[in-house]
Amino acid sequence: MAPPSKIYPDFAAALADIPDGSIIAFGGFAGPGTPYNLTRALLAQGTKRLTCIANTTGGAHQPRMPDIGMLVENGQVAKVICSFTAATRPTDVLPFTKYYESGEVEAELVPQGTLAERLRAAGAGVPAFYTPTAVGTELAAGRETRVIHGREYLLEYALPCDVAFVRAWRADTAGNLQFRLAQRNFCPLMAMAAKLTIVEVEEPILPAGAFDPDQVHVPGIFVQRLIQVPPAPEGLWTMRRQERAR
Amino acid sequence: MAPPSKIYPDFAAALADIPDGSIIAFGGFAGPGTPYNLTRALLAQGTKRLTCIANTTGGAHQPRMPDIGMLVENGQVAKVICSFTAATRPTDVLPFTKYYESGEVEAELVPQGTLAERLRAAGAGVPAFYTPTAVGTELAAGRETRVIHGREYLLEYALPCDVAFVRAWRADTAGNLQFRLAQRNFCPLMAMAAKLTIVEVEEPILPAGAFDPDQVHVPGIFVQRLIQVPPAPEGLWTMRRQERAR
Amino acid sequence: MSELGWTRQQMADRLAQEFEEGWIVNLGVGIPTLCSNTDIGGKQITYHAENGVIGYGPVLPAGEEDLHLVNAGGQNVSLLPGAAIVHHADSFGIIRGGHIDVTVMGAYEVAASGDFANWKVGGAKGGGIGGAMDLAACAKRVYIILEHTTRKGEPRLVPHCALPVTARGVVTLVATNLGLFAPSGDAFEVHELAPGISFEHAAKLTGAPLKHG
Amino acid sequence: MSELGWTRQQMADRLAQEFEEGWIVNLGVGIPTLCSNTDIGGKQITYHAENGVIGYGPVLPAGEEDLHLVNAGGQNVSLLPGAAIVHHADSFGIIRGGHIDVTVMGAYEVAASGDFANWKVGGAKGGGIGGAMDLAACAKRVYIILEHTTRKGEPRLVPHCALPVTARGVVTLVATNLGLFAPSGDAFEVHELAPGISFEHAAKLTGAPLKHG
Repeated sequence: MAPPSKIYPDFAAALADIPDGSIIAFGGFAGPGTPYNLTRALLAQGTKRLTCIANTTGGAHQPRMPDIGMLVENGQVAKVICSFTAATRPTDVLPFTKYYESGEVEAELVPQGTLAERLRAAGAGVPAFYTPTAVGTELAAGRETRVIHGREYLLEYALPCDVAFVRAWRADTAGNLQFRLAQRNFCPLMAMAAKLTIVEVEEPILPAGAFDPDQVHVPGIFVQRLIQVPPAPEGLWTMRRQERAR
Repeated sequence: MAPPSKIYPDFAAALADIPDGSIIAFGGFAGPGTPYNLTRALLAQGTKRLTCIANTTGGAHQPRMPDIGMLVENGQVAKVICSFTAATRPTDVLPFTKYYESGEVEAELVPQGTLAERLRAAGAGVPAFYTPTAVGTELAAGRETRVIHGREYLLEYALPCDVAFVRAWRADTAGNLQFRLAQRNFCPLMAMAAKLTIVEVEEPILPAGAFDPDQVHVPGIFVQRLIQVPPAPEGLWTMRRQERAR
Repeated sequence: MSELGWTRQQMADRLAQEFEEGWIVNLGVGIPTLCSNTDIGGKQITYHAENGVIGYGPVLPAGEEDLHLVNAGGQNVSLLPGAAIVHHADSFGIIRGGHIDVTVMGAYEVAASGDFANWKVGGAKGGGIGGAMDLAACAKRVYIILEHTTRKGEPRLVPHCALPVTARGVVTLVATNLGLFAPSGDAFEVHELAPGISFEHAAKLTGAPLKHG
Repeated sequence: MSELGWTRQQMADRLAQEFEEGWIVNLGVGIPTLCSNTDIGGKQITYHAENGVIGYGPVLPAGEEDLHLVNAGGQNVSLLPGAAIVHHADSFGIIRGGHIDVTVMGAYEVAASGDFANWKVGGAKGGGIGGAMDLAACAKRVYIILEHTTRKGEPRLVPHCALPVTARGVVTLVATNLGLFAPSGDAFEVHELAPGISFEHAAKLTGAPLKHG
């Protein structure tokens, strides 16, 4: 009896059973590792009341690619957990920001390292931890802190998710993943934190055994579904950024 | 001006400045990754009042290799922090155990996953975290616990160390490390947790740039000193275990 | 047939039949490691070891070992296609994060409540925990393999553990030389008896009440 | 000479001279990224970006970029020999663990107390924190590069931050177009003035007292 294959024929099939109200983490940082094709399929599917976890909601640059901001614009998002609810330059405006300012969508603003560590904690079975980050700031107001060896720390909780969307460079049929350079970013953490990890893969999927076991970035036990990104224009690929959106 | 080299000519030179009273973490798990040559040099140096952190104190198998048990026998150790203060089989007796039972050396017995996570926390600037491990056991008696989402967890603190001794397969002059297979175990965590990481390296040390940056297990920023293991019999190599020590 | 019941390998073989397709399985030192020698048909099982080896296979014969590769018991194992290596914190992240479908461990005692003890013997100052407490607290299922009695003939399946416990209320299945048993609160339920073992014989050697399953 | 003082690149160049041999340096978005273009002689500096890129070099010209490789500002950078990649949790482990020798960031305001603000503008509901709070709280040193005044001419070096702070009491060195300054509790000490900038001119454009260094 052969085990069920992890390879899905297309993006729509890979996320057809994601219900309304799901918590979805989106990999990627400034381009590399961002699951553009999965996000586009989720836009088409129209799944509602999502909680989206990512570093940013996107949309600050041209060409604009499928992003969480578009899911918000499409009325699919209840809440976003991210490290930017506004752009770093006050003169830029993220598409997301106006929905947040108007109260149409909730947001939880989390320092980037705390976001990464909360995801890692969720995957690693650590329910809560202390961090020095954000102590003494508005983000710590009214929250539990603790002095350890003379320094004040903030209590932070794990951030588990239902689904992770990530983009990898290569995968094998066992679900083992390799990322190339800055692609890695949040992707391994999200794969570990999620019950269901769906991966868009750039290169043709290799047979199990093709990877050196020492050079696997995410073990296949954390990966449930794989889809190879088709060639452009059908598949979406990372593009060079040209300018900032205004 | 060339930066100072990380390559040391021999083991004695690499640890000559380790003072009495240091906290030293020793990599390795059931053989692979164990820094036999560094441990032998530390025995020769005679550094005193050490706190030794490792999975085990060694000595359960033949041929016996330089281990923490020998440092204890040599009167160099004040305290051990490990996941075995006795062997798993009650019929085996670790060399260390009698020193511990007689009170000549202190010990802190820590579940293996908690030990690994405490080391990782130290390197990652997390001063404390919660874990479900050991709740309801003798190890949790009198200690702080916390109920999170209905489950009880134990508070654990980071375990920083002064020095890490690890063994790697390959290294480059920038200090980047690669481990082979089961060599990896605690080694990356200890390298991150220590102020000074000293590595015995099996293969000839490569020029910076020789590694694919995607395939580095410990970035060189965590590694201060490298020594290539000389061929046997001068250098100590992992050997096949033949039988248990009685 | 003897009243000794199953051999050590038979105990492991029987318990391994309970593994389901796709499970991630952690095998403890001693009898549990024998499970990876068991033929369980076409089921795909991923064996995980505490030292971060994911997807290992049978122990290799002398001369064919790779000295860089050991399982949690220090045995030189093989790797199956699709194997991956992680460091110890990630390996216990897999354990603590609830990603292990079953951990199979040895023990000194198992209680009808599902408590068990396997890290410290009576009167000792020290103990050997290794990864047992993490696995016991966090794996989805905890199975135990042990001889039904001590060498002196005293029962190891007991109403309450006398030794310091490894975790409480977690054991759901126990394989001994006499059969397969499930802790059920105040008794052990018989799931299966080894060939030649009567219920009465098993009950006599069990410290807690025994029930028909 | 003009009273504008240094250009953006000159501010970055001047601050980069403070980096010491072997330092691990994190450069924030904006003017700080210009530091990696600076020639600082033979000193070996390792540039770290929040996304886990360790050991990057100058930004690559159009056509030579690798689209899989960006720094924290999304610029397509090059890698130097000895580079290594880690994931985001390990990258912030490096930051939070105190392994960054200096972080150089932009800011809206810096206070004489060493507080600074760079994540939220007045009246906004949202903000852009990114890695700034982790870096500010945990790097061994926090250096700030910013224009000495706002476009309206209001001082950015102030007695107390009016905007929500990123971290408190952490800034030890500030480069502006007017010079190099160090917060010293209730004042800023002048370490150096840009060519053509007088102490009196700098004092007039500084919101907190200015002292000779």
